[in-house]
Amino acid sequence: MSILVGRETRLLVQGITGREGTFHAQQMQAYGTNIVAGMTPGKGGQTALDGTVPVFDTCSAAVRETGANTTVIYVPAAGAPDAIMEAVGAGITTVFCITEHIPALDMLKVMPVVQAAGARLVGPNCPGATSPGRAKVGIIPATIHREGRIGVVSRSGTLTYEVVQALTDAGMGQSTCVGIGGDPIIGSTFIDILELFKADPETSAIVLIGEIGGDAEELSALWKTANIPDTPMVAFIAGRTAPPGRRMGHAGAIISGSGGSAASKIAALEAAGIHVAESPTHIPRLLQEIGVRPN
Amino acid sequence: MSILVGRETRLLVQGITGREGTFHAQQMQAYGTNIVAGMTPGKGGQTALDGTVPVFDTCSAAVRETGANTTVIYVPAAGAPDAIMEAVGAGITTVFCITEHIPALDMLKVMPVVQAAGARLVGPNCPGATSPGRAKVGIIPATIHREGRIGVVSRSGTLTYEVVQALTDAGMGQSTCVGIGGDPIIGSTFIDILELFKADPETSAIVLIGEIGGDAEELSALWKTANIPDTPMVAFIAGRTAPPGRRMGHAGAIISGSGGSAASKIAALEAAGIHVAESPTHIPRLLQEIGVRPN
Amino acid sequence: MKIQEADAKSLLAAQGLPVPPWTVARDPAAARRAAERLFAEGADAVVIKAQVLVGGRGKAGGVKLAKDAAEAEAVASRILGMDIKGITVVKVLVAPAADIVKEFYLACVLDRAARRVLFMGSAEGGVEIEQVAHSDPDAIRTIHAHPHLGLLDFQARWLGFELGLGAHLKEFVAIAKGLYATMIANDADLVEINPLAIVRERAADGTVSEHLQCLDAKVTLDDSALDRHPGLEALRDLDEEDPVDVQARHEGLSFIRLEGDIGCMVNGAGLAMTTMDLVKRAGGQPANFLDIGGGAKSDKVAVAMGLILSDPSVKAILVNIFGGIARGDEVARGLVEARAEQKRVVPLVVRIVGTNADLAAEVLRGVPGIEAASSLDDAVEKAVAAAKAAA
Amino acid sequence: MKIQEADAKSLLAAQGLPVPPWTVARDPAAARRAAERLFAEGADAVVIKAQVLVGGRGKAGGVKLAKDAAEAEAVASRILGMDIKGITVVKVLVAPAADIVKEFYLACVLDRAARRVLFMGSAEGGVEIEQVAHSDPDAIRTIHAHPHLGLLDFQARWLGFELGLGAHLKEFVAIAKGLYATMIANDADLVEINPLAIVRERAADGTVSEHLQCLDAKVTLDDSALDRHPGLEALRDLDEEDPVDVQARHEGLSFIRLEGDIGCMVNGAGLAMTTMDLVKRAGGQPANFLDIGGGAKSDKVAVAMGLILSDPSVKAILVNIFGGIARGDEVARGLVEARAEQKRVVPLVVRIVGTNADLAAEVLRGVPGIEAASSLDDAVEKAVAAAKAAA
Repeated sequence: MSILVGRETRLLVQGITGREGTFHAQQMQAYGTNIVAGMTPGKGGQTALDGTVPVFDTCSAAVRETGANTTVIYVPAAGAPDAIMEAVGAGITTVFCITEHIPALDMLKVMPVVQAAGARLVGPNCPGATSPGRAKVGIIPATIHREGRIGVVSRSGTLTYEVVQALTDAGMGQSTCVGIGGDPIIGSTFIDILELFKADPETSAIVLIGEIGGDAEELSALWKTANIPDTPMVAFIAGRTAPPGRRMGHAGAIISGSGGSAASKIAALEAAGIHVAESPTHIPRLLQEIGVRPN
Repeated sequence: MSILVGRETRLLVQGITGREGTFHAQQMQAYGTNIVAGMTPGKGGQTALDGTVPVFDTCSAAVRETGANTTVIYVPAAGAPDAIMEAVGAGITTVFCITEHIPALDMLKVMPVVQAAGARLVGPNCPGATSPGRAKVGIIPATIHREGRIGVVSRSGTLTYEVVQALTDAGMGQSTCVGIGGDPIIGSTFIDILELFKADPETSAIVLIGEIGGDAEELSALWKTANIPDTPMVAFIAGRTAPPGRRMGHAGAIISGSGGSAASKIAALEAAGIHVAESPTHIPRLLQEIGVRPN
Repeated sequence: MKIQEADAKSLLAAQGLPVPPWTVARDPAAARRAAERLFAEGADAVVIKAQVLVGGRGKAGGVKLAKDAAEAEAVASRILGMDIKGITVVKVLVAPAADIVKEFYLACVLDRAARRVLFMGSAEGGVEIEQVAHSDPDAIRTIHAHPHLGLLDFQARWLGFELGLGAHLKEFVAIAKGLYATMIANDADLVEINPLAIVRERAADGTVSEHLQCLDAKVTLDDSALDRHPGLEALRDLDEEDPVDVQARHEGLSFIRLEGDIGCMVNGAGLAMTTMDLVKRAGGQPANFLDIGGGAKSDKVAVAMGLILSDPSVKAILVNIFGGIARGDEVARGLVEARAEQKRVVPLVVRIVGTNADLAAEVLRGVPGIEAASSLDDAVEKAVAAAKAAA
Repeated sequence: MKIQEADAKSLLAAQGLPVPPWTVARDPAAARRAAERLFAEGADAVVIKAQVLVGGRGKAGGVKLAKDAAEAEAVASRILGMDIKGITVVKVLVAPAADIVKEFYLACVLDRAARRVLFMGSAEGGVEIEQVAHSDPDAIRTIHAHPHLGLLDFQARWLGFELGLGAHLKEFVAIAKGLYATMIANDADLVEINPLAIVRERAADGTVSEHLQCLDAKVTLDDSALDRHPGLEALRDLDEEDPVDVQARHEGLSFIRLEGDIGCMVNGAGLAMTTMDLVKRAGGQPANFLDIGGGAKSDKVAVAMGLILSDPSVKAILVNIFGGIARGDEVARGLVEARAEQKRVVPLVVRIVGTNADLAAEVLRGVPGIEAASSLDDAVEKAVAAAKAAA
């Protein structure tokens, strides 16, 4: 098993002929991800990745011809909302949108279309997901992973790499690592991913990497108490020292009034019995303290 | 039992303070329909029907205060789409829209909102529904009915009355009589209503009254064969002699090209074993021929 | 409401769609002047097209090319006055003849069953879509617009690729979205471009390029929405409308003149059609379809009677009213008033049931020339007999 | 992006919302002239409001009434130059003082969790909504706009009735829908009117009437959407922006100046925050938040270094790069280039891991003044120590 991506993933790459799309498609394929199709309007009939992957003009043609069930989107912000809707319209059920700087109101319009199609969107502005040893979709570096049973979910990009590297260095492998993105409007929340981990028999502990802004961490804490009280879980929150009212890079990372502060999040997580690490490098030790062993 | 309306109906009347709304609310109440609330923005706090029915400014207040579960809309075309969305937004699950001349593109926008709310819309531009002896919602004259076991569904208004009167005159009572309306875009199709009749233990025969235009009768014939092959069913189709390309009153009643002709509908119905009457007055006799007895 | 090609083109052009220039001419001299302008602007030929609201004008000889202005005048004078399916041609459209590389069909239409706007495209343009649907259904590609977001970019691209318009994709996407915009802006039921064509254009410097152009257009408007588009009422072509239809519309009556001799006055569209059907079944010929609507008052009934009697072939009138919202006594009073005022007296068979039918019977009792009928079948038989007797 | 009250009012007025007239004055004389015009037009008093992008200007004394033009000038000269939460007031808004009957709060805002636009209204206007949320949460009424159809009429009516605005319902519905239109037209994250007020107006003939007016407005724009609204970039208030922030934005860097002495250069917002947090935890004080972004090239790194060093309080710099899209050697080269060009030399602690970390190590090997660090904790400790040593 694993969640979101795995051996059953048949991946379409939207924007495969662009600079980003080409580079990351190579990386994903090299990792062993089963890339079955690329898509760029007007480049249908060409091939990508040294002739191994057919390119289509439309998602529906790509799905029809290759049975793609998952897509990853590397198209610019102006076209990304349409790309998401095209993917779900073609019957793709798992969509990763890597694109950043998509206007929030565009995402408000896209979400009901995704939901009506019964699809799952991860992102936008997310690094994707890797199930170590199985498949990697997105832009997470391949080298940081180790196969194992810890599920990692994060709103961040490089901070996730830092944490995953720390886990791997400590011999603590991962089932799946998921970056959900730092934008205000995202397709999958912490809780959406936690639900998947709950249902995954190969995930036995969870690391949640949050940051200031919004209340996703607080809601996750409540959800953990109600749904997976016995699952070992450790968290990290970035932005303990961030000043209020300033957007810390991510559009979502802003403390407004009393809402969204690291203190509020840490208090909620600890109240749910989730240990909160003070540094990413402390996470492996905290996991060991609650009984999670290296593998 | 019965379908759509009955003793369990708790009716809200939207536009109760208008001329049409007042008149028909009186008629419905006189029939025994349980009218629990009226609604007209700006008239909240007043009462209607000689002080027996409270009037509210909003549907949500009406539902909260009275537990209304059904609504009938008598507001002008410009406000009717909004009235439908307000009703379903307030949690009402059965909506009858009597209003005529609602632009079709407005209805296209409204329908997904109705569906997302899990509600059922009958109409617009429909006469409503009566479950004889139980409740009457809409504008169908009270006098034509008789309690019984025949379900009547129709795209028409006065033609329905003609048919129902003929049934009543022949001693053949009805479970529920439903007018779905003659507009091109309507909330409930023949098949939607047939499904309800199928599930209603008190409906044992069905009369379907169609007319030229569209393919609803053809689809109903196919549905009957697949779903209720043994239910006695008689049909009538108006417009056998209508010239092609002219709109016969109803916006939906138009033969375009080879589509929508009475001949096509009659052929499909007969192929499904449904007898098609040549005159409304023949319907009782055809019903008796297939074993439906007066009650 | 149907509108003429020229008006349809105006609506498309207003949404930014590429429509070649055109002029409407009501006489051959005006057609000649229009042609002269087009030849002066570099046209190699012009096309003269009858402006009628019925299909099949090409087959009927209502669309012709002309190589010079004199020929344009001659062609126009042949087309003007022509009868096409009962309509006399009173105006022609004059446009440059396009150098067509390939023709396509593109339309958006209200899809009742799906409750969506349906886009239909075909690489077999220039012919009736019903014909393509019959001979080669697979040639028609369809997609539903999103009910709230409209035709999405990817849907437009998909349709373009399916039609083999990959080389003109950007133009095609703009046109397809423009079709939807035209539909929404005007509350249309149908917006059709046939043909949508790749045309070859030679620039002043001699370079040749290919573009998509909307060479013919058909738009049907939603009558229920005309109120909120006051400007569109002006596009109603009174040239082709029976003055009786115009009057009926102004009175809020739904009236269609037919070929027979039995005038029909009914409340409700379904019942009105049924009454016509029964007249025919009984061996009579209905002279009209007439739905006087739900809450018809006596004055409306009198107007309706006038409309029916304006047709000299009417030999008898059948009134069939099932009172619901409509009150029988109101209708009866209207009939008596109308009878009192009318010049021409034809037999009147009246059947009124439902709300206030008893009061109606009282009003009608003893009025000369009015024959009461009990049942619908009875009324139809009496009307048919009366018409035959009067013939 | 935050914009000033006056600009927010312009955006509202462009959507047809009722906003009283205003003038922005950058000196007391201009404020006096604006006040003179308003008094000539019949104002009984004017209000002078500091234009700053921080909240709480009222409490800080930045909003005052004036009864005549001379007082307006005096008030303006007191407010101009005032320091409000670290911002020096350089302009004031002059508007007629309204005769307020009752104040309300109305806003639409992006609701992340619900993925909808949330409308919030309260009959307790004129105060901070957070305060109302704390003291009397039931006083705030909320409703989500439809994600595709926007704020529906019935939703606007509902909100109006809930706020007790039944007597002004039509006005309220227009304003609420105008708020949504303002949000959509400008890709705003927040459109707030506080207070929305019933104001009493005396007409020339002495009759008194009551209307709704938008007396104050706050709009926040979505930075990700500024590209498609070229006109809105002009609303960015450079008066209140640190020139370093402006430069960072032009370079596509996410930079926030803080109070400390340890400059931070990190790739990724979450990791940049974490680095700051760890510096503080180790006893140091970060001088900035700086995210150089995903695919930073060497020239961008050099610019980032310049930004950090433009702050004279910076005593040491911590570079923390986790190569993914970013390639470690590119960053390393940028650091070496920057070091070569910079005038001021401060200790540089560098930790580069991930993609091409080995190449980066080679580039940095032997460059003077650069201290390599292996782990994040190690890098932070070294940077804090370096800053303390330099202090």
